[in-house]
Amino acid sequence: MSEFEPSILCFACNWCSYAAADIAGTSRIHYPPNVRLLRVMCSGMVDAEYVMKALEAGFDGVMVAGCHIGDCHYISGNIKAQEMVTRLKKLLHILGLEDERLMLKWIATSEGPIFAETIKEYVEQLKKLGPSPFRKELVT
Amino acid sequence: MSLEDIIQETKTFYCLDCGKCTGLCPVSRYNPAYSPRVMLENALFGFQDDLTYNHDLFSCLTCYACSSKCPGDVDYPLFIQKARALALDAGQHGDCAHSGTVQSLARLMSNPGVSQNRLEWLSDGLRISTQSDTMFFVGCAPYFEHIFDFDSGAIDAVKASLKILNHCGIEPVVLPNERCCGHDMLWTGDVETFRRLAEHNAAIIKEAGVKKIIFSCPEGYRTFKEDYPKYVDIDCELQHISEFLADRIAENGLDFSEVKRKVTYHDPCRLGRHLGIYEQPRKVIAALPGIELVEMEHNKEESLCCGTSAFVNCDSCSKQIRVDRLLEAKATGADTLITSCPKCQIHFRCAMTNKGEEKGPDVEIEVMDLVNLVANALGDGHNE
Amino acid sequence: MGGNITAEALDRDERRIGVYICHCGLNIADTVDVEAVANYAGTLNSVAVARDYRFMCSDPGQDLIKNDIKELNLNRVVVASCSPRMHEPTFRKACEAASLNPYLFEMANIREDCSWVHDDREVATQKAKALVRAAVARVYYNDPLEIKEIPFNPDTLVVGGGIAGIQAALEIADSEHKVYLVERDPSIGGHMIQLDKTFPTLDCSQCILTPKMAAVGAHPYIELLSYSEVEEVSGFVGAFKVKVRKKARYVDEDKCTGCGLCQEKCPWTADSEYDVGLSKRKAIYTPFAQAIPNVPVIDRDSCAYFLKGKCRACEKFCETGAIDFEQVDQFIELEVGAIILATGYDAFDPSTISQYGYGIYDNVITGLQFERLSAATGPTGGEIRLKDGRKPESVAIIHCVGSRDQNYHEYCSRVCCMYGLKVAHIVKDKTNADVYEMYIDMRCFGEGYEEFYKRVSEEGVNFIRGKVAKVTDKAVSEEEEGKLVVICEDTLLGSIIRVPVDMVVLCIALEARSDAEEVARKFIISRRADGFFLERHVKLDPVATPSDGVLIAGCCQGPKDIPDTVVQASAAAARVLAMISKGRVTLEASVSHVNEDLCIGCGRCEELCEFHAPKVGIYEKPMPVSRVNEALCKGCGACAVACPTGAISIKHFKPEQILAMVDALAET
Amino acid sequence: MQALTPYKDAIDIVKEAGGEAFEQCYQCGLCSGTCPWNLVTSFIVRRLIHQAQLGLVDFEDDDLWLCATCGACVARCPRGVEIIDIMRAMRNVVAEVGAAKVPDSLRITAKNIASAGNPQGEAREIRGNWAEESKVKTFTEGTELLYFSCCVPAYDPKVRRIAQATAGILNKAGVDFGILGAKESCCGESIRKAGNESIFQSLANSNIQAFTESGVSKVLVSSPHCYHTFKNEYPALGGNFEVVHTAQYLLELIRDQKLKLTKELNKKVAYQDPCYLGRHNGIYDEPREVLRSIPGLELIELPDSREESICCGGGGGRIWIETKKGERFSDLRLEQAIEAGAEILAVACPYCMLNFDDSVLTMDKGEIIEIRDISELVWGAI
Repeated sequence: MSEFEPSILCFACNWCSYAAADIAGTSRIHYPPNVRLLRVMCSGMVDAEYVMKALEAGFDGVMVAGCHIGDCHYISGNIKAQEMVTRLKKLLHILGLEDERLMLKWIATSEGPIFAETIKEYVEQLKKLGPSPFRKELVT
Repeated sequence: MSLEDIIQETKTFYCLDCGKCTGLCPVSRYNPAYSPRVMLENALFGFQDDLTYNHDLFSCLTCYACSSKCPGDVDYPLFIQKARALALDAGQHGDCAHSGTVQSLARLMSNPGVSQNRLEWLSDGLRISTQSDTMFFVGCAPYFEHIFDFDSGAIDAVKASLKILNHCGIEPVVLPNERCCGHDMLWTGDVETFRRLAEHNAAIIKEAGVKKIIFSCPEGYRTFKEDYPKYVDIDCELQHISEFLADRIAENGLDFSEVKRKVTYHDPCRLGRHLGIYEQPRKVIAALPGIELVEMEHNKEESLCCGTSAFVNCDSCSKQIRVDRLLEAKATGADTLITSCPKCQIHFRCAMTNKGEEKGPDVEIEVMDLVNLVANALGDGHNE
Repeated sequence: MGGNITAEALDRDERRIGVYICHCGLNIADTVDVEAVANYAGTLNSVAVARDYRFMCSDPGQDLIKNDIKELNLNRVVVASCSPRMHEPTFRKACEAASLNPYLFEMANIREDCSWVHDDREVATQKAKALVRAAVARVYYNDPLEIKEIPFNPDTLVVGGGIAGIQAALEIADSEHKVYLVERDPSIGGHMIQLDKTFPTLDCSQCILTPKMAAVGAHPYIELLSYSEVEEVSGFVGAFKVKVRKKARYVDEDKCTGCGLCQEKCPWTADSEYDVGLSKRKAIYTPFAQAIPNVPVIDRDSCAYFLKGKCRACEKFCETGAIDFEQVDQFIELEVGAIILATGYDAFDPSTISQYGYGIYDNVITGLQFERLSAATGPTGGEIRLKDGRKPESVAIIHCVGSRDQNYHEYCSRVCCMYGLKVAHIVKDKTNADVYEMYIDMRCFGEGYEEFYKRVSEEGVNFIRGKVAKVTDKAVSEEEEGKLVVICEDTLLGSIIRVPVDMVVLCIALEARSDAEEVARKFIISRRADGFFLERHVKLDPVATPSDGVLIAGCCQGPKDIPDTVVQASAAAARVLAMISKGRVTLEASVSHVNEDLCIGCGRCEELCEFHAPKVGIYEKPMPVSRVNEALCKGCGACAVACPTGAISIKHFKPEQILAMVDALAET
Repeated sequence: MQALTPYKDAIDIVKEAGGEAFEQCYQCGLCSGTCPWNLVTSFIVRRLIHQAQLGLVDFEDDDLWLCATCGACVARCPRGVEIIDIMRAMRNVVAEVGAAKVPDSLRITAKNIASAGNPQGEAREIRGNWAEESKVKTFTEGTELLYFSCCVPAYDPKVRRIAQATAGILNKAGVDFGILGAKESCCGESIRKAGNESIFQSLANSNIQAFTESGVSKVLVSSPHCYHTFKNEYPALGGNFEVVHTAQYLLELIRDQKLKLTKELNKKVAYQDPCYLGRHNGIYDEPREVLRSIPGLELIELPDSREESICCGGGGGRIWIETKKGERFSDLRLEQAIEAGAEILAVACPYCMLNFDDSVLTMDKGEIIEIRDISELVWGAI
């Protein structure tokens, strides 16, 4: 059996993390193909609904990536994202989901290498954790 | 299930087109475009798309105000329940409130791989066991604690219920991997998820070997009592905690401290019109020394719905229904509005969280679950 | 609300999507099997045509899209190529040229997100398919959006009357557009009017600034509101409403002739702000002789009439009856299209660094105080003097006081090295004293700055590399008696030295205004961690802020010298003039939208919006509901997340669009 | 000319030993200018850090052992460089990697601590002997407070009076306390600063084990050095105890009126801020409050007090290294105290007590000024 390859959905803020992914691209910094980027205008735009739907859809990990605190293009969107993630994590904990499956990360525009590194690390972390209990193929 | 089957099952063809339902419908009062009668008519004419693609299909509160007075004995809420399943097949769904969290949780919970941490609230000397014949069904309260940006009070009601049971010498079984009862799934047309949840619950309850299940949530109670039998086998006695309390008080009385409150009681639709339990909660309240119970203009069979059901289509109409009900409660002069349903409590409390500058009418009143009222009167100050 | 069939239900079979996969030469095609992706795209729901092409962004590539839109009746377009941050505007324009609303276009990034970061061709092709699938799923739900424009109010507000504000105001006013210049002090001039000579050319600060101040005072297109502060700001770019508090001067500006008799007769004094405490001014005063406007103010805190109810000497002597003790603050409402903030800086208070002895030893002074000593208009008439009137025989100049130090400010203040050198030059020039500069690094980066450093070195100034540890008056040897001893390590010698001097000049840092936070909140802009106002982009947009129409110039954005300040002020003015010249503001189309049927008027959106876009009110319905002012909305989506009922969605980022992508990306 | 051939391993070793902070240094020299050594001789702190940056550390250099870890430079450093950590790391390279020779006196002390659990090399069994006449019980499960006297008062007859005064006060106030006697080991703070990390680790583990086994939850200490390591360093090793210094505890007893200070002391008293109580832990007011509570006592401030206080010279292992006459900070400080008119110099640290007692003796100032621990002064006022 081949090694388990986790799938990751990353909601990336247009102004920083998505731009950082672009930088990783233009700098040809390779990272695992397990991640799918979904561009949003602000991490504060990511609704708990989107994260839960991503988990329902079978993603093994969901990442919300925004600007560093203080750098938000919309002043405080990232703080709101942080609040959403904190609250949602509590729910997911009760549901028995491992904390790591929802990750909040601040990545600035210039941090292309950090973006790539983050994805690498996250893939490793999720490999250790194994498939999400909500993965489609597990549902009978 | 086809539209034809639904018409048969809910006896829609008995509809006399009298419009009594629309006259009684709390939604129609604020949303004149919505009419149960027209809904039925469209169904009878076979206009399936007019039914399934109608956004207002999800506005019905399934409160039974209509059917309780229907001269043709049409089961309109059941018709809505089935029609929603049809709509869902066509990719139509209502507008889920609170980011659809409640629905997502139920779907995720229906997964067999789930192993929850749902008992972390247990503390404060609350006693449960694995041996008892009696089980307490916790429901979604542990989740409710973290869904809303206001205090839902749901987990407090669960704690109060356990305190009451402990006080009565019962250390109930509380299951660590209990699932959502599926009520909201069933009533929003997701029958498949509902079935899976019911199967999970039936299996773990069977494994626990209990003989009786007590509920503080009328939705769970109704679902187990009326809906589960169509899908699974639950061989247990089922009781709402207000029934349990009324029995206890009648048998040997309970020692209550004085409660200096003037209260009014809101009948939850599931407990009231769905299951006909009106008197037990009132008897429990009456047993509290010093308390004064006043009735709202609409009470018991005529009671008004709290305004939202299954966390869908919570809209301006829903808000108006809630505001009206709260104003009605305030008009009695009561200082506390007692209900016996965590959802009613959530919807009322939500209606009071106005953060804008324009707040609308003043609807502030203390809203409390019956079990909290009782637990506080049991005196050892646990929930005070 | 009501029994209508949703629009989507009616036309859901009428989507005709065109999908274009770009090779980007070999940039994509090398790693991704573009043909396979195009073939795959052709099988997706509602896709009418799917093609691959070498360079989609080229003219023939764009023509391909335009032709297909016309010939194949496409009503949605997806291009899979590079990052949307790169070419989204290009393809949107192409769609628009073919009469397709630009918001019906969607982009899949298969270059930066895929071909450039993966090397396994099979895996990359798989991922590219997923990205295309998601873009197709999303575009299905895209709505055409109306691009709205509103007229731009050509009047401008400039806040702050230092060199930045003056420069910006004059540039705009010279093009015959109205400028309101609000200054909180009694006169414009800012910090620059306090300076003596300016580095590196040593031209006299006042000589170059006062003509500009006079031009402001006399300009027919500038309305100067001195001794005034902005109270409230509302509205949005093109149509701001500003409430200004005009503080009571207790002097009628229309009657006052500026004769100065009142100041002469006033018996009460206070420390002069202009001379940084080195001299006294009267309770009724103009801060300095060339003040604009030349109308005094009464300082309530030192006026005997306001303190004790007696005196009114000024009133007695004023021939025009301009003194008015009954005057109260006035509020003025302004309407402007753009705002330039030029609120300047505060000078760092060195008394917090106790070991430097500022405030303890008389002859430890700040650079700003030195400016006053050295200026002809200052308390000594331009003579460099110690407190006791003696000429200093030796002077130490300490660099980086409060800057480059994480205990105070971590940043470099940028101007201190140069003004330190200037102080050294002036001391040499006027007193021929021994001068020691204690520095960590010399930062002389501007035009003529290094040359000035060389010139000052040639004048015999001693440079000691080391951060000063202590200034003390405790002598340990005879030559230290009666002197201030500056102790530091000369890091180039590698030994501790004690330098006895008569005077110590502290090169204090420039710091953010103490009320910068309040100002930022008022104008809805952000601040950096160091407290200065945050520009929209540190390199490419250094004058704009996150609030459209609010621009920043000068030291309020960070320490800078006069040339840089003037450049930034001119840039801000140019930005304003460009907006005025266009005459309209294009509003963000992807903004928040409230479904009033679903809204319960709870006000969560109103409470959290940083831009004050939503407002709960009673409009057509009997119950309160929220409405969004689209001109204020930036489309950040925070309100939609907070909305408990799902009544709010962001146009172009609707839940259907995002959830369609989530599902499409999850499929394997 | 010296060729820049960085000894890369040295950089790594110093980093590994906890000295990575040197990377932030921008060589301004403020540390040198602030260092009290430059009041008496020359010690260019900056140069050592630069050497560490370049991997050119001369481990044979005696300068490595000068730093008294007083923290004055760290408090001021514009880049927040943890200079003490760098010193500790470089000493560690000498002491444990063997890059050079450890000064003799320090080597003997380290051996004593490692074998006997105290720097004096005295027998463990007699650690609690000081307490015999003070009627102090052995700490057992349930005792409220552990009194940890520090090795100096425990073994040094000249300084024993600190522990005895403290025990007397506690008895008088009716505090339920005890000592662990032979089970106690040196806290290890100073030997760690002298570079002996592994000795520190074993001392700390031994103390944590002894405290935990005996059920200790709160520890009273006489030495700011014990205070510092118990409070800030032991938690990382799993030792979480509530720690109070006598200065804090005495103030608490006085405020709670468990102690009544009635006897007057009509003297001018100056207070020496111990580095590890003051700069390292921010405790400046409590000892002064305690002194002010003594009737008749006039508290005077020395120049360079509180954050600016000059070290006695005994930190960082210097207490075990002979300092040449003329280079002792305590001599300078004593002169400052005498000049300020103090009749008593109050201290709150056994090391300060040792150094100042020595200065009084060697400078022959016994007639003019005496050195007293604050516990002694309080004991005398009851």
